[in-house]
Amino acid sequence: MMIDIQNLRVRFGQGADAVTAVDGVTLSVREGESFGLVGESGSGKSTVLRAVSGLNDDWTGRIAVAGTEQGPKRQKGFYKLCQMVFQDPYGSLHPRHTVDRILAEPIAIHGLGDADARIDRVLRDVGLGPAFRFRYPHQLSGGQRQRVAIARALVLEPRVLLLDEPTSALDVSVQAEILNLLRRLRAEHGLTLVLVTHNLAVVANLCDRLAVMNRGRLVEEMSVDELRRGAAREPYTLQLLRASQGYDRATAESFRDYA
Amino acid sequence: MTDRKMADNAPLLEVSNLRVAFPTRTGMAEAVRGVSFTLGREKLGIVGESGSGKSMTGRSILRLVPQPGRVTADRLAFNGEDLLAASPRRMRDIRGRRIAMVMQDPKYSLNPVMTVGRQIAEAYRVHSKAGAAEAKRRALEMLAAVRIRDPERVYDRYPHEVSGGMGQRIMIAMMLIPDPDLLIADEPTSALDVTVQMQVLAILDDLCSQRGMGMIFVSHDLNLVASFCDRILIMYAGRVVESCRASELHAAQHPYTRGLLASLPRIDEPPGDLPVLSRDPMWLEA
Amino acid sequence: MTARTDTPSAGWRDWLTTDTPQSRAQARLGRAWAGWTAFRRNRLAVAGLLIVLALVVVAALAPVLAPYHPYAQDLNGRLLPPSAAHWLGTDAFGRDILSRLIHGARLTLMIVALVAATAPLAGLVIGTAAGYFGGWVDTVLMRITDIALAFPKLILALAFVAALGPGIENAVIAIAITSWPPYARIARAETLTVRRSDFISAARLQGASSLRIILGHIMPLCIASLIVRTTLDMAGVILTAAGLGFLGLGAQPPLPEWGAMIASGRQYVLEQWWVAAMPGLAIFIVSLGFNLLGDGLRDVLDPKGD
Amino acid sequence: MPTLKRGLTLLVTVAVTLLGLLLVTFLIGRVVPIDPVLSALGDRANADSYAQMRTQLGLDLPLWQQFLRYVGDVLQGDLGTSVLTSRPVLEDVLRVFPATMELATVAVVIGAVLGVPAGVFAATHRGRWPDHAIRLLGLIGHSVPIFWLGLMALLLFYAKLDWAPGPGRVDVFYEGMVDAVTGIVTVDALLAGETDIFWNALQHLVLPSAILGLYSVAYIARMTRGFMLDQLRQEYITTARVKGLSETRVVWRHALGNIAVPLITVIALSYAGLLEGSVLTETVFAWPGLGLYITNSLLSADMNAVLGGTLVVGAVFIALNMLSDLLYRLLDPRAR
Repeated sequence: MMIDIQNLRVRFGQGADAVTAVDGVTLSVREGESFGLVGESGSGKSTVLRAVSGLNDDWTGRIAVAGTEQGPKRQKGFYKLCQMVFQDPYGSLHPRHTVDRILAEPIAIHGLGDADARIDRVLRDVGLGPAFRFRYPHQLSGGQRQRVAIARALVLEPRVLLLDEPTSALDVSVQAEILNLLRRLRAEHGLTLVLVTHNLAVVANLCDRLAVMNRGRLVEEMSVDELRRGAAREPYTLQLLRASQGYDRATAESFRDYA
Repeated sequence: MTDRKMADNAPLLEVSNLRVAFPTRTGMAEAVRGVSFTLGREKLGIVGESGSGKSMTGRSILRLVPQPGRVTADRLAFNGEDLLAASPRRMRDIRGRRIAMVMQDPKYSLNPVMTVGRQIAEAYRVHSKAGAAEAKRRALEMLAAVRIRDPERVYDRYPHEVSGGMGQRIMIAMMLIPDPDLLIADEPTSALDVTVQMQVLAILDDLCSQRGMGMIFVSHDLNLVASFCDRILIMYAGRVVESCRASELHAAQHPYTRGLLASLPRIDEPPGDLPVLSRDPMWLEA
Repeated sequence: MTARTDTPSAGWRDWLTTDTPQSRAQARLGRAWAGWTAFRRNRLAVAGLLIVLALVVVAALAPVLAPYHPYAQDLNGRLLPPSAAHWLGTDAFGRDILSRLIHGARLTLMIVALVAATAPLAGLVIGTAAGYFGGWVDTVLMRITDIALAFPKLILALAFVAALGPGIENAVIAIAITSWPPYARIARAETLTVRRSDFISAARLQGASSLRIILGHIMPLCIASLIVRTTLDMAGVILTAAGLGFLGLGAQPPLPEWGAMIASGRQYVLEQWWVAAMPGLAIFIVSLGFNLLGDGLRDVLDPKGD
Repeated sequence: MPTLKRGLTLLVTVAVTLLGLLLVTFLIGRVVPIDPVLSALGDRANADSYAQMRTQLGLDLPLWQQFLRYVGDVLQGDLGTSVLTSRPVLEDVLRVFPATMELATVAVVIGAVLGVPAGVFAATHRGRWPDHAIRLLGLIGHSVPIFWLGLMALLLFYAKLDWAPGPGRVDVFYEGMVDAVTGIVTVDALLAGETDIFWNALQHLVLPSAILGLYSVAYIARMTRGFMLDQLRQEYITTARVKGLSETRVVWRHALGNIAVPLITVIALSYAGLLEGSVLTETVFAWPGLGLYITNSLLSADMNAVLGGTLVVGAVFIALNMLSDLLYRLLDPRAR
């Protein structure tokens, strides 16, 4: 198991205002697998990802990555194992840092030598030439920025890549490019992917297996083959499936709230 | 209502060679470059990627292009009336009363320090001589019409106290209360979850057909537009590259449209590389 | 060949404005150039910059530029109106007002430089630390800042000077001590807006230490608004220092401090107006220079506004 | 329950801030190179009476006990005795404070009445000449030394043109002719039915308050412009226009409604700033307010009076801050 999560709980706020964002989630991801975590806003899918990544340290339960149990605070070595790509390529790059500096920083932090060669290699890896190396983010398109963000995640040569809605801020034509890139990188580097998204079609394109979340709970897990066949068991999943197939007046009538 | 029925076969909106330009340091930059179409009492979808000029097209009809943008057109006529020649006063009459607009995110498009009820009532009172009590009664009716269960309670809520889906229903109620002829919906469901999105669209759909309104539905979501609208314009770099009936989108001719359709991942297709759109500079001219 | 003769300037301009810089230095210079081009279009801001540069030049070359010694008294030539010999007239001791103003520029510049080098820096450190760490660190630091902010600045400066004794050094200390809190507030506000942003999260996921994130990621984003605020505040510092001088609590005679010069001209203001008017004009012009410069810098560095 | 909790938090905040203020004035009082014993006894004290006085003043106690004693004294309204007037400082301060309040209040009214519309106007004409003009005037207002402007205004309007009366609150002839009920001469004159004195006092008020108000106009206009520009960019403004509202209603009802709360804070802060700006203005216009009292005490090294005055101005500052905080919570639906 690359990622093993047992009974994860995350609560925000205190006392009467507290909200349970993640409510006893248990799931595991095999090495080399591409796993989709699907849900609507407020379902807790991103919160799970932030707990795994170490960005959120206020959780209970058990999280193990690559066989090592993880506490709330991570060791430096963890970050060489597991990296993350964020949703909004406009917000995930420092506006005053050049691509060069963005990519050089992780190398410096972990004391890896050979920065120039590494940066060139990783830029080529994500399909950006050396011409992009000294540009500022504002000189890049959305798709190029997301490539830089992916390059930053890859520069430490991690085994796990956590993806938080990596294409939902992009146009569909750019989305296709990024999905293709992720598929290629996964194959070339033997990466384990965890993809958080609300878009079932993206999951179907990139993942092997998926879990559906609603209001902090895991509704059901299935393989992407089952998804493709529409073989979902839970009514919530079926509703989500119907809703992603385009507008239909009659179907819209049948929708209900799942709590 | 009777005027409306009589004018049914005349086009509601005629747009010919619409251009929107913004001055930059190197000269004028055109966001919309010669868009033409006519609209009847139908649901017209305008689709395109970001920066294609689709939103700007919608806003220029209401003459709400932000300063210092310039709007020009050979013809921009609503019910036969030239919108570009209308005085600011006349334009204010047209806004809301005849043409309304719903925007993307109710979190930003509702005034945060006014109760939603007062915002709806205000929309009614600008265009009628109604008193406060009458306006409130109408606003409550309208809230019920967008299927809000407890209108009395929601009336006194502030925008931050309602969910995104409810906020967008409130927005629709506010825009439809003066009974306009044309509704411009600018990505009205992009900020919502899919299921809520469908419910909001159903409300829009019903209200439009009940009232015989025309609708311009601006969106980046090809599938959604194809399933919701009657007719589609596909925009690229400020121009309409193709227009077709929604039901015939799959048979689209233009390589850009075909490329966009192909690059969409599908649930029912096996995983694999998606065809990537390669842009032809010729499309800028066509 | 002829085509190349006028390209050097176009050449380096292209080099600066290119979208594909080839090195770190080129990227950085290109950025600075873009800022300067934007700044240059604001004529008032350029005027402000010129005034501030003029202050620096005058202060540096005071002994060369001043026609007389600032302390040279001429009791026969007391309170002379402006003339060819004394462009701005003379004061009650017959000293040349222009020469005293020129030497006074050194005092003004010194005060400005000392305050600008201390208060914003203290505010930056306190504000970014409070904003980044949050929790009790934030509570304690911001409580202190709020307390300091709730004090009447000028009156507190007066009390400090009263306690430490009048004099220009104590005036500077008093001004610096009372002017850091707004910087801390600004730096904290900026830090809070970027703290939750994805690029800070990304840096944390690289394993970056808090110190590295604050110094390398957060501070550079606070500095723009701090520079703007500092420049605008320098006008206020000049006015406060002059106010202290005017009240007799800043620079002491015979130092040619502008505020003190106004105070000494005050009793003659109805008859020999120039004695008080000229130093006031000098203060006004220099403050205006800093204000114009700061206002122009805001457009370039911090377009969001106040 | 949350309201009660927030109220308590606010009270604690105010208490802590006040304590901080007291600590600072206390420490300043300790570092003064003036020996409080000597200044109480005079220079010729012998060693015995010196030591006795030292104990009496509590100077032999540890510093923190001295501080507690100081806090206790202040809470009982004992700010010490002024060396200059030989009266309790609190009494002095209360006597002169209304004059400062009168000046600052008129100035802030001027500032708000002119500054808010100017700021709104600049924002709605962004980038065009009214904006540039208002912006430039604002920068000029922030660059003039207020005491110098006062001097020049006296020179021009009083000495040369004779349009305005000279320094002071009323002409010498009228001084002391009305009983100080509120301490605000214009109001007292009206209460006593002395219209002549009222007009005279009003004339005296015009120049200093206008000059003080200038600073406040500049500040309020600048802040209003900034807030307004932020709001005019928002999407709800587009909504208001789509509804067919007039531009006046869009700007003054929708946009201004959203900045009312921060604007109140700005006005409260500028009021606080004016109380302090009055130090220099009062000096120039011989206005017998708190500012003049503090400067006079300073020049005669009357530390009790200086620190007492500082404390009172500081307390008013804190009160104004608290007030704007309360208003914010009351008026903004999002903060409730």
